[in-house]
Amino acid sequence: METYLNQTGGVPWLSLLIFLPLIGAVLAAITSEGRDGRVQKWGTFALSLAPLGIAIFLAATYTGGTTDDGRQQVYQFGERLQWITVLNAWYMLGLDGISLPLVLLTTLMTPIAILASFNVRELPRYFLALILLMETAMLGVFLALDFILFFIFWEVSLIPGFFLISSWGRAVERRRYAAFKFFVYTMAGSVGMLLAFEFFYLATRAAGRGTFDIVELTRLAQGLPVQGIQGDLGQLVFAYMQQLGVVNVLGGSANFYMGALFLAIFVALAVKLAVWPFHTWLPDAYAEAPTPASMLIAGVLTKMGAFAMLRLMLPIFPEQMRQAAFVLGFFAFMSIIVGAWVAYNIARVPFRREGKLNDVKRLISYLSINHMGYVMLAIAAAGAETGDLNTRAIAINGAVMQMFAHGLSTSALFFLAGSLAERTGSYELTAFGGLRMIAPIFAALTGIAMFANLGLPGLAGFVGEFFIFRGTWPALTLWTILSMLGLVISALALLLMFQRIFSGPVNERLRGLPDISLREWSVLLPLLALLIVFGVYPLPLMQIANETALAVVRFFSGA
Amino acid sequence: MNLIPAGMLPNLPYLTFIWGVMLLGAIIIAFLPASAKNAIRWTSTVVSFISLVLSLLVYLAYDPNGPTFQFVEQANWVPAFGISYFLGADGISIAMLVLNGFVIFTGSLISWNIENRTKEYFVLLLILVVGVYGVFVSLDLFLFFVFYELAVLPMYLLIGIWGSTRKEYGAMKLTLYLMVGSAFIIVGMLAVYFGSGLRTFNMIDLANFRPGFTARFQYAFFMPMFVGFAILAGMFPFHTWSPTGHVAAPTAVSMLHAGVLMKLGAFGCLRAAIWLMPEGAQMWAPVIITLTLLNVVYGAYIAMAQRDFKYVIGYSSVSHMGLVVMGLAALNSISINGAVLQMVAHGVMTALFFAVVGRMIYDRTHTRQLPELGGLAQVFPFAAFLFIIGGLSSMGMPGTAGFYAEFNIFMGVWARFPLVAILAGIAIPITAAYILRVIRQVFFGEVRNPHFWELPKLTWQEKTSGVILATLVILLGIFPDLIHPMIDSSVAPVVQRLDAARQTLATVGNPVLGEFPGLEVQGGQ
Amino acid sequence: MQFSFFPDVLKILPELMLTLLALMVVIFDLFSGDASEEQRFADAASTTALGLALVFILVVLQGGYIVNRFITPADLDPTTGGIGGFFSNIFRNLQVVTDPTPGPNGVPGNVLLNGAFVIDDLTMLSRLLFIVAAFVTALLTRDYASTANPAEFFGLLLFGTIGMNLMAGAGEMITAYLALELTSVSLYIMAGYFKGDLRSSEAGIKYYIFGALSSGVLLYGLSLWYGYAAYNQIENPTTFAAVRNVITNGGEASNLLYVAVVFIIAGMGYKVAVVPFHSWSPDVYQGAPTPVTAFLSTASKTAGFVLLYRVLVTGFAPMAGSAVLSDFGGWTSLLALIAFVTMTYGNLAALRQTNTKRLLAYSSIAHAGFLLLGLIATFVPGQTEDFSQFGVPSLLYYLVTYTFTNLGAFGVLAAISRVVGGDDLSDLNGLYKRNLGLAVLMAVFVLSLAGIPPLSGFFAKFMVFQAAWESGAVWLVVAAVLNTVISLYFYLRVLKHMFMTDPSAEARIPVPFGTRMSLVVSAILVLVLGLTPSFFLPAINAVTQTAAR
Amino acid sequence: MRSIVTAMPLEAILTVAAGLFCIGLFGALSRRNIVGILMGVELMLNAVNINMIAFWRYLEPANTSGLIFAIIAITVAAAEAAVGLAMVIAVYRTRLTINADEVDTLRG
Repeated sequence: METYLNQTGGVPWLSLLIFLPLIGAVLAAITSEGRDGRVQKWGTFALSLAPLGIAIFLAATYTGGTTDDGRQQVYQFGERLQWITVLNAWYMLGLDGISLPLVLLTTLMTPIAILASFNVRELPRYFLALILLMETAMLGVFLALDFILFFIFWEVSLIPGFFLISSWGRAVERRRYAAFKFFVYTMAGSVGMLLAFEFFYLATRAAGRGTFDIVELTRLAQGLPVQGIQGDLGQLVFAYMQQLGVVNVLGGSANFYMGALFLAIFVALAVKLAVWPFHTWLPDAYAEAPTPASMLIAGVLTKMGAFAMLRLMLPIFPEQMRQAAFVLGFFAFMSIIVGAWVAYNIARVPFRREGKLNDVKRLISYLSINHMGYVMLAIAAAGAETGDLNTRAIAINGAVMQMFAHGLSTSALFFLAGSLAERTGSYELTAFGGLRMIAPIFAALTGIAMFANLGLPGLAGFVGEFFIFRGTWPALTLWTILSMLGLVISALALLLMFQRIFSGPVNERLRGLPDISLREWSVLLPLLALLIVFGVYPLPLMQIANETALAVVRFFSGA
Repeated sequence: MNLIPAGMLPNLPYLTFIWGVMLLGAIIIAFLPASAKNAIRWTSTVVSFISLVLSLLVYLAYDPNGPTFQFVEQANWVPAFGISYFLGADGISIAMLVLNGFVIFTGSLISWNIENRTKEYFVLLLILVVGVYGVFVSLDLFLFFVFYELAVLPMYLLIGIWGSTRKEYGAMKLTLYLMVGSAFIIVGMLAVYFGSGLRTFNMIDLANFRPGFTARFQYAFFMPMFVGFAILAGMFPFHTWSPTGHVAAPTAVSMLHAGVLMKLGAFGCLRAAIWLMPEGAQMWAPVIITLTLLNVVYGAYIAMAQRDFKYVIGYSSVSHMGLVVMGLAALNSISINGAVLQMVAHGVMTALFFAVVGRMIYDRTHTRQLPELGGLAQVFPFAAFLFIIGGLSSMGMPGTAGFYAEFNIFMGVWARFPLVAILAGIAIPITAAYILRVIRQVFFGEVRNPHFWELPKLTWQEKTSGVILATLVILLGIFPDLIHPMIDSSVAPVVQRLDAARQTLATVGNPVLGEFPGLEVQGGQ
Repeated sequence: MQFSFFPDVLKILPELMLTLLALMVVIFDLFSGDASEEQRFADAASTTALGLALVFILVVLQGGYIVNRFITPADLDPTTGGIGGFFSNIFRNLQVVTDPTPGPNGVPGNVLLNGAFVIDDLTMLSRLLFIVAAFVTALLTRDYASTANPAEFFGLLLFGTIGMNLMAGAGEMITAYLALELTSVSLYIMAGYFKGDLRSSEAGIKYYIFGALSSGVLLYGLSLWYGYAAYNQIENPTTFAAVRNVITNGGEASNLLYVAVVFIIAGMGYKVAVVPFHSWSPDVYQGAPTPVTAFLSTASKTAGFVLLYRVLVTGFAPMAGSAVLSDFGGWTSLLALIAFVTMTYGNLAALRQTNTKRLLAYSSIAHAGFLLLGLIATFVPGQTEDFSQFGVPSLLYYLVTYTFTNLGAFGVLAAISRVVGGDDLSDLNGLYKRNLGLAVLMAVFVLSLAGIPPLSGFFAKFMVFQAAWESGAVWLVVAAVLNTVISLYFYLRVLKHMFMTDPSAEARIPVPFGTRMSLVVSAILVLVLGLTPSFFLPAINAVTQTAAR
Repeated sequence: MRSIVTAMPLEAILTVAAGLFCIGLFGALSRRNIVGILMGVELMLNAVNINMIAFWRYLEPANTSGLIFAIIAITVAAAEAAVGLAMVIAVYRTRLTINADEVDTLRG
């Protein structure tokens, strides 16, 4: 029956992938800190290369594949162990085309973030341990196929985020507030998802065998056969509601209850993805986080939301997605416009108010919201009714690509902003000017990252955005057209930012700043190189994602 | 777990040994000279360790597929009144035994710094534990009650003598509240004794006799019994003793109290009230669950407003124990499982909390006011680490024991009182908020007081107990299978009775509130 | 009038021995020559204690507590000869085997003097209690303080004991009255014995005034009762059982009887200090010398309860009624109301006491309320001849427990005030530092009074509740249970003063050997009674079996 | 001979006794002087004695119980009064008062 999980008989690669960083984290935390934690720094860096190696190996040997007439993607390198017998929860991992690019991104970003944290002076061993812990959590989310397991990693990812922000962030008072908001906000959001899955469990339990298996739940939702449980997920939910007597009180249909559950899960994921209007935690968190943490959180952590939409929402609630696509498109559009507009204003209006408003990192954060809006738009389009199979698959491909590219470019931008602040001690846009003259290479690299971010053709960002718009056009034409505006505004925002920092009269205080250092090179080089490589030749990544995307989409069409 | 197959263990009265060894310890200490403080401490630690090992042994040898109650010991005590010395353990008791074993062992270690009247302290502590162990394994209601009282009373002296901050008030309030509870319990016991016509306190007989208690009887006497125990579990509105008591109590006592003693209440609710009077439970469930909802949300909310470190933890206990009772009151298999799991989880994590707050922080800094603390993570990184682990469990972070338990409770409550589950969900972010606030104020930021740097380092006893408890928090969160199947197998018969009672009640009708459609749903087992 | 001299004398042998002992104590003192007052005091106390111990053994043997339980009939077979046979004859001759067949007036057990005195298990058990109480009191007094005319004090103690024994066995009005007066007069004098002490003489006079008043009331009740009996023209009209039989055999229960029972309860109510006849007790308890208080609060109260039991259960059984709320009527409901008021008042009043003896006095009042529960529960409601399984045993068990516990508590106080000179709660401050053992003993007694398991006080309360519940007085049980909680507050306050406050002086409090022994023995009994009630229950249950017929 | 039994109903005697009892009780409760209280008590006891004798004489003159009861009550009352007066003297010696209100060191 479990043909969709291709179990590895031999090496548990995925477990290794997940737990190697955890081991590293423990080692880093418990070993004594030598001279400014050099041992830990190099050690964790070296160790973080191992998951990268494994990820590359997995990518290279990944074969894909589908069953059930192509409607069910096969998870490769699967592992399945009995875990919680009473609740029938399993330790179940698997890799598919959607998770593989994100796994690659995570394992890639981690060593880079570690490199970026070489200049952390306060208790570097804990800092590094938290970075590695975060990697574990994120990989776990991408690879888990059982809801409880998934949820554990999902929530655990908050812990390192919280401590990184609250203990190593910028201004003492604001960073605490930001961390607090980040944590409570996302945690409160998850409650709905938890309740929803508990409900699925209860419903399937009433139908024979309770399950937390994500794949089984998606199969049930698709009407694919699952051992021991009869019927369609929506019907099971409705039947259970009837059994409880809720239907007598509230009335409604299967669709109604599935809609409620959909809503609960959507809120959880939207908070994580920072979709308007659930985005308010994000600018605070990003802006206050220390640079390496910003890189990881912006680069990977928020992608968990989009990933979960692809993994949970699309397959489990096809009907609801279809109905809500337009509204979701609206949310996406609002994210795009609001993100871009706020960013633009930050760049445009100098001295507007003392404090946070004209802050480089806030600007980049709002642009993140904007970019995640595209991903959201793509997902909404993939769920929409109109449009043929391929267009929707293209939208998903675009989303995956966008996530990957945005992860690279935004973390490059954050890193550059951090380096800048390190030199000048300020994130204020107005504190700079004419830096191009003083640090030309720095300016050039910032330019590349910036253009990749705003989606200049030839850079990876473009590929993602192109596929997204290509995919969303038929289904959500209105929002696609309106969202194009966002492209313009965000481009303006970035360009203005570039101008304020690098052009104009040279700020005398900045004279004599060093140009880019070797360490900064080592961080930026892989990021920018990959942005260019995938901008020019996105095929390997696309191929991986495509097959899964098609399978996901086939669910909807029932083909 | 049944890792030790039947027949491998010699047939001995293990359950008696478990509490007996503690009593023996108390007696030995009573005969040691008061000046031999280290000998006293070691004695206490060693006997606690022996009892821990014994309870682990029982845990390993328990066969979930065997009869519900194993390791049964039965002897006449007062046959004229149907009172017997009747011990037996099911999965729930064993989970509690092991929990208690760990908490008292670590509590012994944590009490190492008691210099004032060491001997009396340990004697009382061990007597208290005798009572706690006894309750968990008693199958005779009278014996149950005797042990119960034995566990409650030493608290008075322990808090009153070795406590801090309005200790006499706290001790008195606690004792009187719990005694009010006992009064209810006595009424319930007598009712059961005469109501059954059996003239016996044997709980198994009382549970299984035919035709069983009438619905009217259960309607009248379920509540006294339940509330009597629930007071100890800190049920709203009888919870106010708990924060004051916790604040006043010395560390190890807080650990034991919040960690184990409050569970006695919940355990009693399950064993004496729900098990014996399932129909009564079904009738009163909506009322109880509404009260516990207040517990959970109000407790969390009040915890948020506290400035005293221990008060935060105290109110958080109220909130978490509210979840336990809520799980019990939802009366289905998942929720009761969850309640038992939460007892264990909360026991471990709250013991950890108090070990950190009371022993590692308060005993050194002599202040528990949040604004006066700060930056302690730099001074005591290990304490901060432990507290964070506990805090994560408390806020229900997945991967910790607290999450798994709450997960079950919410799922169970969801299946029967969806509205309550949703409303109680509010407490989750509130909990996260106050725990994070405490972590931030106490452990992070600038070191508020330079004299903190001169405080003594953590001792090995503190570290050991901290590590043990923190490990348990994580271990139980990641491998709930360690205890869950065992608990599940023992909850099943209770739930069977409850379901049957629900069937009966459907024909009789619920005299309490009639049908309560908004709150309770019909299905959901 | 059948009177067979030898067997009957044997049956009241303990009383005779006690009389002899009292005379001995007094006479020996006359020949003490020029010994110091302390010496005389100690001698008298020792003689008394020794004598009481011997009488105790005698009663134990007579009661069959040893012979019936631990020696099988085979051991006692005289034909087997040897030592066993030799002693068995002695045992046999001494032992008062409870006669299972009812006596001439339907009274169970061995009835002497036409029903004037009853020897059944209740009498035997009460005798034991009184003798132990007197023994402990003697030991405590020996260590307490000496006074002029020491021998008379112990003489009075012994006469008081004799009076109590007679009270316990009284089957007839005149005996009851005489026994009561014998007890009371001895106790009046004992309470005021320390003439130099203002409080002592004040306590004496107060006790006397209230006592005299109450015996007047009681006597008036008895006279009416007698009038009823006389009206019905029965043989032995003053015997309880005879009067009872009139009604049982179809006689009419006239209103006169109801008036009589109210007066009797009122008169006896003074004796056992129940509200509203309690007001003497705190003053007397506080003022009297502590060992006397111990004796007063235990033996005297027990005797009062046993007599009340005899009068009400034997004499007024058909008018028992019930304490069930919906079915009020009869003396049971009157007692139920009194019980409720008594325990509530006693406990509430005890809350604000600052003097330990006063506190214990109020606690004694409250305990009288609990004891009444046992009395109320004698009958299964509606069936006056059907004795409850729990009623009498619970009453007796409570009395036994209460006696030992209160003796202990007052004993500790005596030991403390001997050194400290006062008995306020603040005098207990920091007792743990001054004498840990004493503090622990006091804690045991106080907690037993509070009813904390596994001490016997708990079991006693539980049995009383059980009994009352069975008789249907659920409301009373609930009230009593809640009262227990209230009482805990002041009991814990005693603990607080002993363990949680700093002492005002550091000096160790020495405890003389006699006091120590009696306290330790009491404490052990309190614990053992609580842990293994089964061991004592057969003796107590035997009482029901006889009384039930 | 017109015996007393026919001349006067039992009820009349009982009423007199009851009245006497009440007067005694009232006196005992209301008097402040201890000797006065004792006198009240004596009145009560005498009321009892009248009762006893009346019952005996009217209802069972053949028996002796009532008579004996009364005699014993008188005897005991005398003994009791002796003890009481002795104690009054003891109090008077230390306090120079026999007013019950002033004997009040024991309060609480």
